[in-house]
Amino acid sequence: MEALIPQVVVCTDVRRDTPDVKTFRILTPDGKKPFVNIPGQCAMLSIPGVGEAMFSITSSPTNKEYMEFSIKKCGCLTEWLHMIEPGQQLTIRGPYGNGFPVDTALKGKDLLFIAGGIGLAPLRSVINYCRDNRADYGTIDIIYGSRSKDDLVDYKEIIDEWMNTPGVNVHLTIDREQEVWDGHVGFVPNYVKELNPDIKKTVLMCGPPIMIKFTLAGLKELGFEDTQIYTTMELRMKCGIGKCGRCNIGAKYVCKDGPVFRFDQLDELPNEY
Amino acid sequence: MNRIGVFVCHCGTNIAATVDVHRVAETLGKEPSVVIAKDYQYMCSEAGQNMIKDAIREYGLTGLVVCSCSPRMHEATFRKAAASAGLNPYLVEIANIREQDSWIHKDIEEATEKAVILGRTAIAKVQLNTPLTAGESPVTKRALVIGGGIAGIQTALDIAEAGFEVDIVEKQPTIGGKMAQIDKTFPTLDCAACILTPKMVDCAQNDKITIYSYSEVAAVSGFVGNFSVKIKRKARFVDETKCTGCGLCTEKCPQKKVPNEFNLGLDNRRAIYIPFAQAVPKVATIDPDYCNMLKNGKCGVCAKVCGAQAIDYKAQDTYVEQQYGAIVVATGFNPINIDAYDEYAYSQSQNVVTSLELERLMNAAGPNGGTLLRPSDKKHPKTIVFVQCVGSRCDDSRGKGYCSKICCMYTAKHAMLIREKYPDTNVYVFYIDVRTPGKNFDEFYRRAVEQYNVHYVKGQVGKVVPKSDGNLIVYGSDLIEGKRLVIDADMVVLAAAIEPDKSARSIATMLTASMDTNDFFTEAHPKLRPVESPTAGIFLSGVCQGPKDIPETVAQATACAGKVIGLLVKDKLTCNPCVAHSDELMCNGCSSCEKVCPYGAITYEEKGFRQPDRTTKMRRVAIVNEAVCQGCGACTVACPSGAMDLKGFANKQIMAEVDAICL
Amino acid sequence: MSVNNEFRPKIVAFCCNWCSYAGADLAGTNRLQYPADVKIIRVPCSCRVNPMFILRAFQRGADGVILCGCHPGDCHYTSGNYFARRRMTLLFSMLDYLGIEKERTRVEWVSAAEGAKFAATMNDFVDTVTKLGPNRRLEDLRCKN
Amino acid sequence: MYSIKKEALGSLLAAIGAKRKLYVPADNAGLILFTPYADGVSVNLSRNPDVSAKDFFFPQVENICRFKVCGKTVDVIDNREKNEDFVVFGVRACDVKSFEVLDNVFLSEPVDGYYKDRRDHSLIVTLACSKPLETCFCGTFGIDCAAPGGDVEAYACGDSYAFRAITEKGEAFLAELSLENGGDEAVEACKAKINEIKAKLPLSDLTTEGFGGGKTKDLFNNPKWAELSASCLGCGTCTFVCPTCQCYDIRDFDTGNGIQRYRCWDSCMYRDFTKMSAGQPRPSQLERFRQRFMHKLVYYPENNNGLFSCVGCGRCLRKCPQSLNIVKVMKALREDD
Amino acid sequence: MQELIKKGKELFANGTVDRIIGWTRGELPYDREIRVFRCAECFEKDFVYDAFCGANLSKYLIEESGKEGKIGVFLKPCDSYSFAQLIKEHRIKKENVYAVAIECYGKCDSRALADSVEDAIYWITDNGPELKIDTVSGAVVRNTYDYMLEKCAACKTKKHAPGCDETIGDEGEKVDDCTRFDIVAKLEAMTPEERFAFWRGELSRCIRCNACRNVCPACSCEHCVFDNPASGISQKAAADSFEENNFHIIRAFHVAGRCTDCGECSRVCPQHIPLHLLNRKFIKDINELYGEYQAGENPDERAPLTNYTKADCEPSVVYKRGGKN
Repeated sequence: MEALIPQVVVCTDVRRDTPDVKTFRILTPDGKKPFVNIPGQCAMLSIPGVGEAMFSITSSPTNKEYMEFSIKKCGCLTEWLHMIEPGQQLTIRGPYGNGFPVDTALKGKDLLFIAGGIGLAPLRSVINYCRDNRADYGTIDIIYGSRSKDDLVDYKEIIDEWMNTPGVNVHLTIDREQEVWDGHVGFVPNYVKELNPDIKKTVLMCGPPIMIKFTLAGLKELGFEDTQIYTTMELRMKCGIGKCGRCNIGAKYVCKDGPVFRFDQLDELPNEY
Repeated sequence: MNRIGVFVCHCGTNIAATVDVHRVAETLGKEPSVVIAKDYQYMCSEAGQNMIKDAIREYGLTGLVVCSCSPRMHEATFRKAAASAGLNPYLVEIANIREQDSWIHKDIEEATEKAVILGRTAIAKVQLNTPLTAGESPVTKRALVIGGGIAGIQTALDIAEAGFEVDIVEKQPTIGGKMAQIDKTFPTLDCAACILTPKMVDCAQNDKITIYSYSEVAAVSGFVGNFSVKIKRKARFVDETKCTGCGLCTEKCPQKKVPNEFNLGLDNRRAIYIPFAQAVPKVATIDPDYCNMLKNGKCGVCAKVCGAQAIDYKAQDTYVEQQYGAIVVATGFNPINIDAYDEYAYSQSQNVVTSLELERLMNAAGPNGGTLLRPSDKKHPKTIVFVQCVGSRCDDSRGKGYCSKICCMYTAKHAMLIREKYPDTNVYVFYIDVRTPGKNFDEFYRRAVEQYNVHYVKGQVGKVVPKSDGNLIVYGSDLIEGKRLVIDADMVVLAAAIEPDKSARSIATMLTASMDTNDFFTEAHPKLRPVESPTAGIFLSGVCQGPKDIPETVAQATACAGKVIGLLVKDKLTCNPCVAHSDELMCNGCSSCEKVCPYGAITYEEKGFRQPDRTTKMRRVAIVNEAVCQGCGACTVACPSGAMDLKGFANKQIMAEVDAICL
Repeated sequence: MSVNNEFRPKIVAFCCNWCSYAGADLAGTNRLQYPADVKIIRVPCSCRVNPMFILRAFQRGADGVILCGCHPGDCHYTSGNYFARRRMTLLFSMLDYLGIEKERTRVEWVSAAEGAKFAATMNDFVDTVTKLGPNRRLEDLRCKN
Repeated sequence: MYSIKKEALGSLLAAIGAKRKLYVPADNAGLILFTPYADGVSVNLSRNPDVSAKDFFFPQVENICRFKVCGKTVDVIDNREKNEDFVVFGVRACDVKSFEVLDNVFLSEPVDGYYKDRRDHSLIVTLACSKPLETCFCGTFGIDCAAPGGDVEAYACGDSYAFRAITEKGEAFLAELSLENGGDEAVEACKAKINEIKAKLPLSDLTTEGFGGGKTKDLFNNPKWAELSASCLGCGTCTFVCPTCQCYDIRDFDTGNGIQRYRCWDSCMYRDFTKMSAGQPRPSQLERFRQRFMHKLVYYPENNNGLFSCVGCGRCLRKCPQSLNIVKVMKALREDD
Repeated sequence: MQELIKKGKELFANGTVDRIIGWTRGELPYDREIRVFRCAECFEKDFVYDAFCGANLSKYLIEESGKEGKIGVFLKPCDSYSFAQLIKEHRIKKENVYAVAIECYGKCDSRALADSVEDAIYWITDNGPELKIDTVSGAVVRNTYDYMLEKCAACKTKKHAPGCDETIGDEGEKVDDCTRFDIVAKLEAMTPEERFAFWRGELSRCIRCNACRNVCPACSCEHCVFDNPASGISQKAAADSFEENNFHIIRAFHVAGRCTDCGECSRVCPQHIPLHLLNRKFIKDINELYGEYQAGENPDERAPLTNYTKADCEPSVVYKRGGKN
């Protein structure tokens, strides 16, 4: 199979998560998952004529029925995607990237997930993977924040499933007070400090750059090492196969060597992201 | 996803006879974004419109295509229907399958195929339509009239009559304009002053009218309904509120050698003066170029004699800022400078005069108190030669290409008046053609020829040679008789062409109103909108738009007032939403768009843009005033970067139409 | 040539809303026939027509493009057609310079009252383009298969 | 080793061209471009062609696939062009090296089938550079222009051309042509002469010292980048003439009867190259300019066992509108030490 | 050149400018780079003005004049028109630029010169009418005038556009016997088939590197239409003959009436496409149809495409005009 020729898939379900995030369920025309993947990997979705773009696979590999993508409306292609209806065929190619080391470095560890806004999308597949292989991991803490209650992606799943999984602690926060909200209010970096997590945990983090910056500083203050913290990058990936020349940070290609990096690896790279 | 509804009209058999409307609806129904496609006998009927409205509500349509007659016919109808069902009216497109399809083709197959393509084209466009809302802007209920001649006076009076405030700006010390200098009017021969001066007085007394005499427009900004105008009030060194117009100062002023411009320099006035007896406002003005006090501080006579203590040598130019909803241009005309016509010896002999000078020479208030005497030696002229078309219908750079329109008639008037008052005078008129279209005009001209025995000579004057005794030898040719004429004349009168006042050009620039190559203001449409400038809110009155006689001027002035009133009675103006829009991220600020905008709708602004490196860069960008833009789209093509686009006819939309047609 | 007998050109006509589009309507009202190969795009003024639209039409397979506007001096917006006239003159001259058949492009001034002229113009233009045959020199091969 | 007289080159090319598609360097508007061989083509072997040979394997534009969209359904059709065997004649040592550089990118996993197919169908006849120019610095990267490699090596020696097969494919190719043996001595003489000239080239002393894998930290934040990039226009000339630049873009074109997805050359010098809806990691020409040279001199060697992705062909020296080039960058960055 | 250096130092010394943009030696004997000099010393040391300084500095002033301080620039006659045109289009902030008009007697086409020599060049001595070229196998001599840039061989004027702050040397005159339209006229006289073949031959070499656009002072758009995906044309490598034609037609059209004929497009084209022939066609048409017009010459004059007269010719003039059919 030629790497650049995509396969056709059908979007079987579209669900609105937040005012600007929708989750798309994707299957091959004969009802199968398009391919097998590792949590944290990406795939190239495309609407022919509109363009191609890379998205994190949001569903867990343990989900054998379908694949899901949570996508925020922020550009030309995503605007189109937000307009499609179930039954629409798209094309996909992938999976791309390294994914999180769920079967190696993370195995047996206490995990701390930190996410902001749509940054939950790539982590969601890891969280669900870990929940489905609960015995392989230690405690799971999830700190997730967004602008408002409406902007929390997968709110229903978080409440109904994650919070009811033994050994999983979910800490939600929103940026500003809201009448319908009786939970924590405040920015993620501050909340992380308030919660003062055990520094033996391994951190998986994803969110807007500004959140990453302050949370990272906060974690280091608490005593975390770079080698304990993973993040996943979002740079312009075009071909997905490390050839088109766009997504490199220094000598590393995000689409091939990433998108998951440990912070000590990132430290080695030039500051061009 | 777009949800388009397609409705195909039978128009009885008008469409259905040549176009297979079912097939059109069926085919278009299969287009990806179309959710409903129907055909019906008369889409414009109430039932048809209800069908559309129901579909909009039921299917949540995001766009509507009606395949029917020309959009010029029923676009408004279907837009209204859409709006009443909650769909933005600008999300409606019409495919013209009647005038441009069923009526011009006979072959059903061919016509049906074309109808489908036209339908697809409309679908392609409507998918890219964006909801548009007509904007509104308030109207300042005050008008400005630039120029206080008969045109400006009439327009101002009519607007004031309707109850709106009007300001007249006149650059001379008095209103009245050219008509005030004229003696009698054709074809009735009634006295110009007798019919003009009451109107001047009306202006002065009307509490809705403010006259800014001895003033000029200095700057204009804003747009239709919301102009802001800066008026420069030139220092007249006499307090208008105190001066009683007694005229004592003008008698006592020692500076007597100032050419009197009201009499075209044929006599002199003082350095402090009132242009003429019926001037409005009747206030003295000091001419700073001649006043000894102002020039070297030695005199002060007028201040001494003024009982009202109105003289103020220290006066300065002042400025008034005022808001207007509409601006009327009534800047009028002047005879052209005929110095270049050396063959007529105008600059060599005092006895060669222009028609307007003759007007003053014959006027009771003129230099000779109404007796016609020739300037050089104050003798009664016995032979007078009139030369027509001096600078009119001229094909070289000395004159104008157009006909000045009024000369034939005023020359007939002059000839007749002279023959009437001095029957012993021989009067010759050299003409190219005599043009007398107008009520009672030809009768008037024939009276001059038949009753008053004026010698009309079809032909041209080749040369006028002054003699030492002040007489003039006129060499001419008679084309009808085919002979050369040599006339020993006492006076020669030249019918000089008229041209727009020199100030008109700068005013047009300030108003962004367009002018033709002769500096006459262009009208919005030569036939259908003759009193409006293409620039919204600017109206044209009188000769500034083109040569006219007095009745025409007054007619246009009143028409113009009607248009102004029509604007001022509105509280708000609705703007055409299909206007140009500049994407400031793409705009270079190069000014190409501004140059092709006929309405002056585009201005520029320095704006800060955030750069990727988080600094701010200042850039000049175009801003379209949506209230002024009429949506022609000239700017969209002039723009090299593609920043300028036209709502409703966007680049993308037209390209989509092209694609759909060529598919 | 038998090929040419079957060849039906694709013609795009850009018509000014205020004159030629109405002229086309009048042609319809008077039942004056012209070939169905002509498809009209309504524009607010001839000055709205960007050279890019014309090239786009050729790219997509048009065989001829005609632009109709108000007679010089009669522009609804006073000056639009004067600008259009200069732009199109230069564009057509450039196309000719590149060796693209100049007969494939045309500008005509047709007023709202000239239905007959509109029909006659279209008949003539379709005729000319039919004789030229399909547009080859400014085609985009990708659009052909 | 085989040898032919110079005059016989025409008939040799004709013989090759009769069997396979053949490309030769030929005159075109003052340039030398690889041109399909045909009667009347003016073959010019005097210097390295102006545009690199990468176009044969990584063409400016190529179709990836076509989509047929009908309503909500999408069909994917692989409509790439079928390749036939072809011969490129007169490729120089630098361009031959560039194929290795490109191979490392396109033939690494996942293999780019479009590229591979073209490589497989090609046969490269190289030509030793008798007269390297002032813009040449292939020696800097360990390339010997007197031993160009490829499938078959050719030498212009005096009044004859000598050919030597390097690969089996080349051997078979030469065997087909039934040439006369000989020319070994002439080639040695020719090589000696080339080496003599090489030593005199103005750029002969340029070395890669200070560059290579692992040098990111040393070079990335060098203040010189700002001045070096100041007059860069951001055009893509250097990248398009470069034999090793391989950035590409994938775009869709709506043909009206299907969506054509194609790949075309792209350039890291373009300002929207890395622009995305989420941001722009290389916002100014400085970052873009730096990326190009860092890639050639540091990133690529780091990922490819020290192989530089510059082959010293000198085309960017010849073609840059504002006389910027990699040599200047290398020298400037080194000055600091 | 000494005069220029003296002037530059003086401008630094009296505080007129805080930097000067000019030419400097590049890597190769005939390379001239563009540099912004920030001090009198480095200016004196590195500034060069000679037969190889063909590059037009005007376009850099768009960016530079937006910065703080005042920049000095030396303008050759043809560059001064670009400069004046950019001021007219409000792209250059004149108040931040001190422009010195300098003489030019034609610049050398360094590529053609280098290609005329078979061996590697390591030094060139400019002896006015002669260039002495030292190569690895000895010296050769070339006549300077045989290797002029096309734009210089067909120079239109040695006179500067108005708007420079001072002039060094004597102001030149327009070139009376300018030959710049000769080839355009020759093309016009061909049949459409010949013209089509000619342009296909030229434009098919285009690799869409965008050097012509990026160097062009008239192509100063913040965002080029061709970088807009909505333009419907590939931003990069031209996919087929249509795109090659389309890009060059639209580019020429967009600069029509604004192009000063500075010749940079042809100078920089790596594929030797005579792009100036497209621009000159527009200039020639404009001159013939709408009266002589030189972009940048008159700051108040309207550009031909943003102007009109009622008596303009009809587009049908194209059908009637010259050329064989």
